[in-house]
Amino acid sequence: MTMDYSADEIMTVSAARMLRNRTVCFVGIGLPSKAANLARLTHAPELVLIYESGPIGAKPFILPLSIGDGELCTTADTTVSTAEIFTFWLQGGKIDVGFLGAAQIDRFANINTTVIGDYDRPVVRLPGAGGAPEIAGSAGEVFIVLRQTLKTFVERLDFVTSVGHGEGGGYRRRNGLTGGGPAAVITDLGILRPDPSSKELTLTSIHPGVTIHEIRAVTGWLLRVSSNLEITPTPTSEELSVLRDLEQRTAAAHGVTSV
Amino acid sequence: MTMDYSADEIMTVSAARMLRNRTVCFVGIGLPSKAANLARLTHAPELVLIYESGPIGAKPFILPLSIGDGELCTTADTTVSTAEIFTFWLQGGKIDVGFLGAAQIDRFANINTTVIGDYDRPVVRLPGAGGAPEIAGSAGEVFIVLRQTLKTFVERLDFVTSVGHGEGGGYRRRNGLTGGGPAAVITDLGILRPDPSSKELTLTSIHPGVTIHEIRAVTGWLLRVSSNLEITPTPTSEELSVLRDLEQRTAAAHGVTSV
Amino acid sequence: MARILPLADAVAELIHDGDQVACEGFTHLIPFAAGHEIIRQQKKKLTLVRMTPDLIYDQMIGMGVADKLVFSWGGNPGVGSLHRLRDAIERQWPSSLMVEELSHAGIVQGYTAGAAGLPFGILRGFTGTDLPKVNARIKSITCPFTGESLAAIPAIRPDVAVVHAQKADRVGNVLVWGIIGVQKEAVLASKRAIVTVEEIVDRLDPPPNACVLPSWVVSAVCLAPGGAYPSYAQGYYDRDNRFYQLWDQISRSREEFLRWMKLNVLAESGRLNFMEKFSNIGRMA
Amino acid sequence: MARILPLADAVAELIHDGDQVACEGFTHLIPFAAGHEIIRQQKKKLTLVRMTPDLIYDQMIGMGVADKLVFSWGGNPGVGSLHRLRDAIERQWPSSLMVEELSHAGIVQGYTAGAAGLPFGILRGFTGTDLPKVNARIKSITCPFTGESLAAIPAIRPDVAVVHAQKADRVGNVLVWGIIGVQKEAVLASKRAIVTVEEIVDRLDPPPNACVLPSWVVSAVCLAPGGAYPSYAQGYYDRDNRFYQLWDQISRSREEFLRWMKLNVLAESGRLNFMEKFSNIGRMA
Repeated sequence: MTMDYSADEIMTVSAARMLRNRTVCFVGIGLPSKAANLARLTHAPELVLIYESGPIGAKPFILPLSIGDGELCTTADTTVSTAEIFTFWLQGGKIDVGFLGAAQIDRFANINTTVIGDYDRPVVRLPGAGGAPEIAGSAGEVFIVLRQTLKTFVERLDFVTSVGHGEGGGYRRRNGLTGGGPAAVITDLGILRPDPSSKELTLTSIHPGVTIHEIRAVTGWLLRVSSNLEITPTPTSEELSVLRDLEQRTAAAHGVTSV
Repeated sequence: MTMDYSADEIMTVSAARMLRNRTVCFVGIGLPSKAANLARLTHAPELVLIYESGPIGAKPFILPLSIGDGELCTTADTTVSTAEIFTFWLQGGKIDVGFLGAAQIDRFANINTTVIGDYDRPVVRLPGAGGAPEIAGSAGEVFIVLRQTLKTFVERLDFVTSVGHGEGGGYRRRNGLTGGGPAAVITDLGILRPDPSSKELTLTSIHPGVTIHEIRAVTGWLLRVSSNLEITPTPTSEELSVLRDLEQRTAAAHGVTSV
Repeated sequence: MARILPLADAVAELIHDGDQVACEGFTHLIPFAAGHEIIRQQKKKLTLVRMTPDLIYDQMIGMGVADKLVFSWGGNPGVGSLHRLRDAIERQWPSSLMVEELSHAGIVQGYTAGAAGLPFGILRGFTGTDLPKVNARIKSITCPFTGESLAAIPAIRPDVAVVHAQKADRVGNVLVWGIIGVQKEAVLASKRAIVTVEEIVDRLDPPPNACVLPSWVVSAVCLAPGGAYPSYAQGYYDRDNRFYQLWDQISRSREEFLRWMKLNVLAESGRLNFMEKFSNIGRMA
Repeated sequence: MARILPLADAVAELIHDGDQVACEGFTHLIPFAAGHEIIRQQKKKLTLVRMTPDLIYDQMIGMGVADKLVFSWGGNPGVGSLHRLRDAIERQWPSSLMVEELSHAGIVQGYTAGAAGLPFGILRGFTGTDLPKVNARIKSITCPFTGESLAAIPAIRPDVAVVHAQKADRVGNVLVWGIIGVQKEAVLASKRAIVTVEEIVDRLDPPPNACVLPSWVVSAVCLAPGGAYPSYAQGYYDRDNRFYQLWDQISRSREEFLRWMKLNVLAESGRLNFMEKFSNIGRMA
């Protein structure tokens, strides 16, 4: 049996599938948090979720609206200070996977969450760095989830908030970045992975019904396509029903549909 | 009414009297701990005692044998990690008074607790630095309590473990030491204070019945004597009875007389 | 030792125009009551420091108390932008706002160095990012053992820390629990500290190794039940996520913002009326 | 994720000759049972790290498992010297012992840097002392903002941390409380970690913000009731201060020391018999 699903749903499900069971995941709020909790509620029940506000091993029943909802603390194995989260757990190398969103991304999976336009006279002032630069620097690997548009997939970032693969292959090692950097970017249209040597993002999986032409049309550079391009498996009915239940519970609790 | 008292008792009572109420005292084990608790049980009921093992605001009913007895934790306002004690509380400048013992002391109140003899081939290997170097460096002021003998009051330390006034006046400021350094050395014979300008230890108070000649005979350098030399007030009967009760409770609990 | 003071007195006495003020709280325990009091007293030219400036900083900035912001993430968590913050940065309304920007890990090191009596803190951070280009206070330092280059951040030492906590005892010892953020670091890094609390009790009875701020590192303890609302106080009331969403509407226009502030913050009993609309706080206020 | 293992298996598998091993515990929760197992298995050439080497390190050094000691205070707390440690340093018995010496604050920075993934830590320390003359790993570093000189200590990253705790759950999450020392820092700084516990329970139910070591930073959890004895485990049994005093006599002569070790550590059921002499442990063992 297959169910209908939306572009956002296959994005979330595909992101969730990236997370292996028994790994330790540092979760950003919004799409990453939704995908990570979907993973925990489906194939990865022992996934360890760490939120920058302090909870270690959070198991929220509804999605948090903020990065520090009480639900995260009461369901966690323990809650430490935010200072400790960043020093001992993230910088200390205890995080397998960092899970981030972005406002802009470039071909080497560098990220902007700071400003659109000039820094001193911005068109749009975005929230800023938060925990992202050090998650991108120190996590064992990084997954990025965002919707793919010409505004988000840009030739040149307005501001480099967090480094992915910098200027390409070898950049991270040369610059002493301890984590492995972005391993995949999951969008509403497909999945992009860095080329093993050049580190340029390459389309490796395309969601059913999406064309390469459509994806290239919303990518701000000439997107490379893998010679082994796959079609993303459709969400299973179990994945969709768990996701929808989670969203409904969350909407009922917060009085809104989740982000 | 006056009671008979021992040389150790007037030393402990005199040391206890140094501590003002409502100050925050970082307490070394042994004589300093006994004097600090005597102060808390007499004239300074709101004295805050911090032990390097982690207890903040400890109010032990019996003297701890070790620096980390359970009695310290269960009576404290809270117990933090030893790491936090040294970073946020001591180095962070939250300590008014550091209270130390010593194996050797010199005329500028520098301290040795490391070795007697050569470092690489010691005659006696002492326990070492512990928390003393940074207590001596960072506490607002420092009191040192030890018995006065030719072995302890030496012309030249075998090893400088913790700095008092270094080479004399101005040394601490020149070398960026944030705390005020030793303000008094309390012994079984008298009380020595650094000269305001030269910082050389000067006998400012002599215990009743002790002569200057006796003190000089057990000091490894020509001890200066204040022109305003005072006679130490004798312990009151209240001080002595509180001290003896404390020692008796402690002996009963530990099965020994306390140090 | 902390004094137990009315909040208005503590703010009047301890926060001066031009001070660097850190109202901390990581989503949980945000000191809204204290922030509203700062607005009511029309403090000026403050440098506001905080990892996660949210609604209360949006309100303070919109009402013109600040001329500088030191921060690492400024948004309405889970909702979107802070419109008053953006208006100040993008269009200098009500006045221009200097910005000094770090990452969370950078601010953590700044507070930690401040609390630890060090002039700077070190971290693995900022490599390859544009943040050092726009913040001259991010420098680098070389490890004397390995030769590695690390980021160095100067200590943050606010004049005043303002935090909210669950409870204090009658001598002013404070117990904080749940998501504790960087409140302890901020308090220990600051010259003065104001702590608002849900209740003042005879005995704290903290669990072992709890986050306790001893009375002698706190300047003033102020009773402010519901003082974190519309943020939350674990064990007392939940976060009012609906208000965080509503704020997105209120704050979009300058006029609607000013109207709301007059009614709910500046007016006599404004904050009380605001809180009383919400039953879970109303019971406690 | 931690495996629940018999202590003998964990020591055999996880501690290798030549390893740097940190058995931590600040008076409280000293891992005596694990130390005795290390002696029984005749590990060799270990570098032992610890802020406060006490009786268990005295025993390990006297039995020849170590060729180096990194420490900041080595004594029998409240009693006096560690005679086996002194015999090793002063008279090279049973063999010579290299010593690398810091202060408490220095070791704190070493562990903290190790846990934080930094190559070094900084502190205000050692100015004017002789410690940098005898320990080349104490260096200085200049603040890039103020020009102040500070001490720098390289990260301590033991191969194995060994600690004792009150309890673990069945997946290996560990709860430590009371005087927690630097155990968390030591575990997080180390490549592997062995945790002995008083009991293994279905649910930890830690208080808020407790010191919990998640299962996934621990290699092995070993059930060892009374495992801290003659040190103590808050909530389980008190410190046996009398034994600490008795040790001063036992350890003064090499012969008496060896006799005691044979009887109470090396012999089959030696440790059990030793603990059973003491009623407060006997009930639990």
